Amino acid sequence: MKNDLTLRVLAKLLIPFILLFALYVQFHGDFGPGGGFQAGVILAAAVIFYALIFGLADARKVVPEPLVESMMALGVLIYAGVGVAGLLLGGNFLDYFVLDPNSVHGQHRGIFWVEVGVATTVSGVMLKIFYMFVSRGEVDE
Amino acid sequence: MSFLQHLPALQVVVPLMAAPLALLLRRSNYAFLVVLTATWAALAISTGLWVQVADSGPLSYAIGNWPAPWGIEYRVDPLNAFMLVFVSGVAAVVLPYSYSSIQAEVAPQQHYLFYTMFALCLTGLLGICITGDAFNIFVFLEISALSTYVLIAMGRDRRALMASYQYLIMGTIGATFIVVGIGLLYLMTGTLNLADMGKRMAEVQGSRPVLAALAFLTVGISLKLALFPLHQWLPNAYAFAPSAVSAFLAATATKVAVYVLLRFYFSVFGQSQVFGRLPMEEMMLILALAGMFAASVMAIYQTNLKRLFAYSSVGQIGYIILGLSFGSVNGLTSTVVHLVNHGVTKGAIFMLLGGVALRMGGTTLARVQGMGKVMPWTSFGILICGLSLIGLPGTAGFISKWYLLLAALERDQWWLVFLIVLSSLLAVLYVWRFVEVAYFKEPRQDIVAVSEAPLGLLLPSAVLVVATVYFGLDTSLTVGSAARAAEFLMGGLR
Amino acid sequence: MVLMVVTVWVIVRSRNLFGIVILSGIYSFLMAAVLVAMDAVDVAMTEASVGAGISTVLLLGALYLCKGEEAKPARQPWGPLAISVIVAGFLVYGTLGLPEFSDPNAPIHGHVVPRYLNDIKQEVDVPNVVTAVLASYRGYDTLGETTVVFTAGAGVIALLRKRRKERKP
Amino acid sequence: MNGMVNSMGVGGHFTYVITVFLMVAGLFIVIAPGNLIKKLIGLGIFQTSVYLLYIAPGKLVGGTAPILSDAYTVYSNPLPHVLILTAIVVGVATLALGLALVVRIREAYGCIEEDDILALDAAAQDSTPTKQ
Repeated sequence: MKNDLTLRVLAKLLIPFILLFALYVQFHGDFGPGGGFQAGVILAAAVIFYALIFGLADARKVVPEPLVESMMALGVLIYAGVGVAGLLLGGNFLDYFVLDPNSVHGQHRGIFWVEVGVATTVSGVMLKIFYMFVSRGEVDE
Repeated sequence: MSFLQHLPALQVVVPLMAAPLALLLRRSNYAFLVVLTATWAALAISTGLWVQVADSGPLSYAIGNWPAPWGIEYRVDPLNAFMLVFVSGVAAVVLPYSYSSIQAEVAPQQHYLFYTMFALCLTGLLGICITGDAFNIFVFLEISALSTYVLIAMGRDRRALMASYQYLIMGTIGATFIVVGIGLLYLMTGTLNLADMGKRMAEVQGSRPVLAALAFLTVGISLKLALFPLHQWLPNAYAFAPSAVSAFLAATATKVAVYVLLRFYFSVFGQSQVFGRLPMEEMMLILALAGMFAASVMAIYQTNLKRLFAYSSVGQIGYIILGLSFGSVNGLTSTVVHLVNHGVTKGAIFMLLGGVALRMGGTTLARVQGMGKVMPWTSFGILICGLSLIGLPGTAGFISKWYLLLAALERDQWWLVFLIVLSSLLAVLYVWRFVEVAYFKEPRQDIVAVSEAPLGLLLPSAVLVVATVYFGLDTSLTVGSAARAAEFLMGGLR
Repeated sequence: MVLMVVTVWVIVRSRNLFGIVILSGIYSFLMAAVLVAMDAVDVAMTEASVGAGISTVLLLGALYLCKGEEAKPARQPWGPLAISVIVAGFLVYGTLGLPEFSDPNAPIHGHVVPRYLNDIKQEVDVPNVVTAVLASYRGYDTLGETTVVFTAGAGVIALLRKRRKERKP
Repeated sequence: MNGMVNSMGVGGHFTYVITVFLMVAGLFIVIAPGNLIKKLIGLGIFQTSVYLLYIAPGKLVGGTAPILSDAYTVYSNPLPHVLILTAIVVGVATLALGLALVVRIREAYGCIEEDDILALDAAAQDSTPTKQ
């Protein structure tokens, strides 16, 4: 499968669109269905797709494991960080009203960053789990 | 002032943020320091909250500044303030212990993951205790549960894996039952806030979905707290987990589940509904007694000390539920006191057993022969805690049994008094199994050279052993808080 | 929904693990379809991607690692069957007292939720109410949820990372 | 989808009946002793069926998905959707962890049948002293 030219070209063409779709789901979540979690899943799926076609080693080069592991942690920290920012600006924990002089804009800003945090953790975890399962198989063979 | 105002949020957020930080740092020493700081900070915060509540009554904290039924509310009252201090206190003692104990039990490259999981488990348990929102309980329950499965699976024996799997299955069934219960309550009341639910309960009191919700929550939580006969996951989980994990779980996990049960019974359903509409009282009484006797008998027949004391835990949970089933202030006081006293005692035992496993290569009765000679301090500690399990005066266990007996006497149920005393005799038997082997047998030839457990293990364990004795002598802290909590629970509903 | 019942029935009876995995994927798709019919588009989207997507991939991966093909038939299913039936009894008992399907006067439509639907424009101004409630009103739950995902990720690392020394049986 | 039409016609509790059946079937798979992977799938079905219990009562006939626009006035209840989103995520997290455990169990025991593993454990306990 790794050497199938058609597949490789197709994948090269498709993956940017999948990534674009993930971004769309991420940022369009305010207006239609979707949000950080779904976007994170799609993002991870794009990389998994890449790994299936080009092999795990290539995927690891594009998205190295330490990066994936850090993403897992960073997402949670971003989310909790938004909460702490609310605290520092004089509000309650996870208080988005104080993030901007205009409280509605504050809400938008809060939701935006929170969703970024969710997407980061989710895509990191999904990818990591995929890597772990695959590399476990390599030992067995 | 503003800082103190945010303590409820910080209580959970500090350990929550420590977990990803520990993962990012990767170096086990840094991870340990981060989690240690967070754990001790959590203890300081919970103490602060406890003082605030004692001074000025229950606190409420609106997360995201959304008022209660719309947003998620944190609510601290005498009961959960006490629970928070207890849980974070045990964590603050067990974590330094784990630094030494996992050196031998967990592969070095896993250490930072161990600390990450420990922080998450603590986050989950604290989150369950402090939240005033039904669904939020479920979310944090899962955080603590998932991290617990991993912690158990880190044990060296391959049976740890199977124990963890079985706990995962049972735990998830329990959690799903709880979700069904919460869902039914939500459908009937339209709210997820516990206090709001309690208020709106009046309109739907005694309706079928509410009673079904009561049943589902009871079964789900009983799975989590290992009420006999839903305890099957517990002995293996405690026996094969790394010793720091056994100690932390034995001291806190089932106790927090009991707290959730109390919360739902008294703050949401209301006492009259729980004990009036269904034969709940009788059912809990029977299960509690069955647990006390069956599990104690099982404990007597174990050949491994860890399993012996794990079964003893199931039996002791019987006492806790027995107190609850009385539905009186004294009964509840004994429940809450025994939560803490038993938690401290069992935590100490499992920590000491960790030292035993390290030095003597196992905790089977055959292996620990003559332990009193080669590890005098450790043996003495276990002996004291054993006496507390029996309920000898001067130990913490006596205090809880005393209130339990008072509660039974209030109702003139002499046969119950008799049964409680009888079950204590069973405890004498299983503790005697340990004493006999440790003090009246010669050490095995191959392990004569064994020395006392390292200080890193011994000192933290000693803290809990001393606490076991201290809580048996000076009861103002434990019984005082527990009585206040019990009165609060009963008074809140009349 | 009837199709879902059929699918689950086959899963209960079947012993072929590969088949079961595929069927559970189909089950998730059916579930997603039902959820769309019930206006839960966000949930449906997640269920389709998670239930039919990720879960199936994970299950296939695990199946490959375990090389298990056939599940043995359960030996004595009567005890569990009895428990299941008792649970069913409780559920039927409970659900019979619930408000009728699509009853606008049910408590869940009258309490709490109206504020989300009515005031969201002034307070948050995000058209997708689910997103607003998820990320703002009940944002703390979502922080917990993210932490659950993180826990699972870190847990899988802890369980599956290769070790220098193999575990002794 | 045909079932959905029925559910509105047959009466208010059809969805609940289906939910109960799915739940109980899932629960049965989980608690009956058997293959470890199959049990996890059963656990998934058990959890998934709960989604219906939450979502179905939130639906209002004639209502629409809770995405505000000027064209509609009746929306289905968004709160259960939020809760179930969380529940789905928790479910998949549990599944991932469970499968990782199964993989490890398979490596340690060489099989993934509950009965066989318990038999192996019992045998080990009889022959050699428990090694901690």
